[in-house]
Amino acid sequence: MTDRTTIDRTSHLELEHHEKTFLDSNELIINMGPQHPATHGVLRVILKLDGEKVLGTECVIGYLHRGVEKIAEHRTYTMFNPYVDRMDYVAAVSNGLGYCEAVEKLLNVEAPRRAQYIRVVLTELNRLASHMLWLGTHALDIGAITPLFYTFRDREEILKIFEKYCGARLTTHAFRIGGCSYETYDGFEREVKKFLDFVTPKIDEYEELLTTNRIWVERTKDVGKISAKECIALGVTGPVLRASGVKWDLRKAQPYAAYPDFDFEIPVGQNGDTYDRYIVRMQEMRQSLRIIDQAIGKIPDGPIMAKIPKVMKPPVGEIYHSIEAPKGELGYFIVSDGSTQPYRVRVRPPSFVNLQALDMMVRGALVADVIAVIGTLDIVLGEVDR
Amino acid sequence: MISRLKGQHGSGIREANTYLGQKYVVADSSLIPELLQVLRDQEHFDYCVDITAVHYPDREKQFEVVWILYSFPRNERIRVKASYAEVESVPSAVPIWPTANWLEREVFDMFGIRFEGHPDLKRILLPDGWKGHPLRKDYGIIQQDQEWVQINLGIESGQ
Amino acid sequence: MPQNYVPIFIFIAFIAVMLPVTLLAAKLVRPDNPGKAKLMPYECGIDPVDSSRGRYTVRYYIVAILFVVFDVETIFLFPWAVQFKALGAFGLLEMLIFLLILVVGYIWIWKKGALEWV
Amino acid sequence: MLDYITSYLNSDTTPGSAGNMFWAFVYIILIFLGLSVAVIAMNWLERKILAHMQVRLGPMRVGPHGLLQPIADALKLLIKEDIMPSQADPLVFWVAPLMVVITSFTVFIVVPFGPTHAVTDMNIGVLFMLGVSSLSVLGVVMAGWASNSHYPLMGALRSSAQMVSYEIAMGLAVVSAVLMTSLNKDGTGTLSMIGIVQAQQSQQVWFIFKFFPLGLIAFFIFAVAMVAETNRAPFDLPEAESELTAGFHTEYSGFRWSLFFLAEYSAMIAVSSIAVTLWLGGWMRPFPNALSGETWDLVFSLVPGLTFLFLAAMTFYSTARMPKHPYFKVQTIGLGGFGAVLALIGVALFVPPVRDRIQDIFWFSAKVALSMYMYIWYRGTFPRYRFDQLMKVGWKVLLPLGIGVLVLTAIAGILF
Repeated sequence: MTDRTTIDRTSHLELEHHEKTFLDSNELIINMGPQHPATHGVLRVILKLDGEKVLGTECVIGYLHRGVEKIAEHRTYTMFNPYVDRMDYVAAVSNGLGYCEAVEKLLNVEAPRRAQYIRVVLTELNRLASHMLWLGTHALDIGAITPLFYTFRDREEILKIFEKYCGARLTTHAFRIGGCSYETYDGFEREVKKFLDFVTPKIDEYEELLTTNRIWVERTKDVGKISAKECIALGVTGPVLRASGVKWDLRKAQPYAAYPDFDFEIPVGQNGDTYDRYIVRMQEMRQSLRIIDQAIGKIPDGPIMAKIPKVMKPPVGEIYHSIEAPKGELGYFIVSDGSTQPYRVRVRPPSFVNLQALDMMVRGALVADVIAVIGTLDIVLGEVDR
Repeated sequence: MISRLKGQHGSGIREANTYLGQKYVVADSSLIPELLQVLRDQEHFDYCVDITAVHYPDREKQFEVVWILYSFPRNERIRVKASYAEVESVPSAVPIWPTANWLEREVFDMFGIRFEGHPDLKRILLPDGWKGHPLRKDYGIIQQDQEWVQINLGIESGQ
Repeated sequence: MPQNYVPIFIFIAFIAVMLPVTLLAAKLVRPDNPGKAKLMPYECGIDPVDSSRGRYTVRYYIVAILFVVFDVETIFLFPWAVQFKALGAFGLLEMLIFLLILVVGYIWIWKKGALEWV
Repeated sequence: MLDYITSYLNSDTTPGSAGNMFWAFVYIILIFLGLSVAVIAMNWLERKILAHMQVRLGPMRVGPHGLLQPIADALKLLIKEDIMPSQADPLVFWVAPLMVVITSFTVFIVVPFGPTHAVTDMNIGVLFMLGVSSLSVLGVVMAGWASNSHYPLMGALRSSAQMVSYEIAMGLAVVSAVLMTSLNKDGTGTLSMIGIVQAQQSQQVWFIFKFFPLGLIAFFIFAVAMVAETNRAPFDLPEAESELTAGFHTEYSGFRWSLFFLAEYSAMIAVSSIAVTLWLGGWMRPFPNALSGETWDLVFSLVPGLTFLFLAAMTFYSTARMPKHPYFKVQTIGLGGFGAVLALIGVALFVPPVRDRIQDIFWFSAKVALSMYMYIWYRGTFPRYRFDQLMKVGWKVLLPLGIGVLVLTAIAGILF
């Protein structure tokens, strides 16, 4: 237990110090981002390089900071719901689920079974969409351009289902506090089933392109290694933690929504390198398909909204609720002062915490590995900066 | 566990309770570094989920800092809370959980709470020269550092 | 046959005239309004920290030196290859000795780690 | 004067060898135009083929099936503002793209499209090609250094190290091909490009199949090295978009940038031409020994015309499938016209005198086109190598392999 304190290799770049001797090669300081094709948005990474080798990095974030937590204090509980979609905009449904469940817990109500099943279906579809986007962009970062188009083609089908369900494709705002505000449309189950049949061979297709591709394996094996201990010490969660061999998924560890009803596995890796993370995410996509397949057949009948007051005034108190978002543990810490507006909403963003591990993972690696690791951490800057 | 903690630290634990099934401990601010260390080493709370703060301007000690911890072996969470006045600085948890680094920087950025012993305490989300700490209750929602915006962006208002 | 080489100069002259002419023609039709930010070196939207004209890591120079050694070796092989049949087994033997010396050097640099990058 | 011009027509050698500078100049202009058309066609084809590999359509708007897209792009680049960073070294910055283009174009002087279809036939043709094409690295380094910016500098350094490393493996592979040319009766090999193809003709075998699998391995080494030399995927590290944004030409824009583009594609065609000349039998038609005889000669001589007719048929099919809407009228007519031109070319290729003269060029181009298709295919399939892996492949795999193949070829040459 005690040796965890040894991991304190977190950014002290000391950019100002430049003591050079006559024979030293120049340590190159390069800004990667904010306007860079491979930093997934407006992440700025200051790289200290010796040739191609990375001596250290420092992340500069906040270019997309919108003060979501401040806004929450000035909106009612209901009004704040759409804002959470804008954080991790590729997994908006997960964000909404976390927030709605947190407020429901605070109000001490529970969403009806039917609503919970619909929530599970949509959240897992969203996990698929998020992982597909990750796969495409990650492969693009490593230089394989083709998977991007394949994954975007298939992600489109998920977005079509979202669009039909709630009218929006990306920032869905699919759930309401207390349940779902929309009943499923006619043929929802049939279309989801059709999508499952459509997408299963497609995932094999992605794997065919990459899993045994020699260059892909060479580029990802032993790149950005992180051990389970380091993951836990750095608070890294989600597929990154699981790829390091920790079988921990909030859907199993602290189940929420209707997840206890379903039978699924938690894929784990062993080495904690980029390749294992890739494999784990691919397996997760298959597990998601499994969950959706189980859920879609037995969505119970009944109401979709619980009885909740029109004006929500949760009792004084505070709650921390977290869910397994595609990126990791997404937590909401809500403090209520008994009024209609939350006194404080804190979002525990998985991307933000995971990004912290970047420096540790890329020290001593090459520039190309930095790109690969940023991709494999699967960050969304909207969530990092909030 | 709570009783064990109480036995060890006695009056330092102001309140230990559960609300909506979630455990929390309100501790005396002087007890914090010790308590966090004990929670990690003896009670196996090896994962620091989040560090955040809440601002209560009416209280004597304005800031309530919250540590949310999780234990992998026990599969349970606990929240540790302690109050600090504006002038006080909080002991940093970075030596205990490296993940606290950015989380504490964010708390510093948003609330202006200083963390003692943090390796690199500077703003993280807002630009370095920014004035004010936005998540304090006395910081208005549309308020911003006009001067900074003018100098760095060359526009009158960022809104 | 010297006349075989004359077209090289015709070709180079042709292209060397064509390209600047096109470049100048392009200059006539394209807009030109430079600005301070536009003329900054690109570094993802951030002002570069220091000049890029500094000393660089020595590994690239090692590669350059190794290249000279091995490329000269390849050049030596060409005349032998052209006269291969005429030189026969003796030529082959001599070339093998030459290659052997090089291969020893090659193994040495490999063992020395000059071909490693990290 | 007129005699001087017509006298060449009866000779059966290249204009350079005949010392006829007028025809040399004509050939130069033809090559220049042909290369420009080839680059334009490559641009369109690459985007189309890549698009279809990636379940999309590619350019569709400018002209029927985007046929005019490269021209539109060229025009756009011509009238685009040209930015030279204020801290750049103006002279070097200006010269670098010219350097790259000149070197990659000059190579084509010795490319033998047919026994007489080359500007000149140098007795050191192979060395000339290797030498000139490796000069282009100088232009790349100049471009990266002159920009005075970090990303171009890194791109330039990567590019120099990479090109230099693969140059060696390439050279060794070429030596083993040259060695094969000396395995004839008089025991003298040649470095002349035309001579090499003639050697394959007289030995009745493409060098890729000689001493199987040695020729094949040598060709493989060359094929890998040539992708690396031209900075194409999966070896496109000097311009790795996701790492260095655009590598050495980050600071280049507008027409100057298009020169790099032009150079890249013509360099691809150039190295493919070398590969075709050295291993794939140059202008020889397929199966020169297995399917020999008058009848087969006739059959193969009809292939060029049939190819064009097939392309024309495909174009007409697409024309018929164009949406029947007045909005598409011009495009439909344009596509039909394009098909008609192709058909006309196809028919013209059946005329015996044309057929005989064009055949060689056709087979050579077809082989080069195949190699270009491989380039596109690689790009659609492979992720990018990392720099250390790239160097490892160059120095620790291809170099020993090259030496080994060379030695084995030499031993085989003595024994058989």
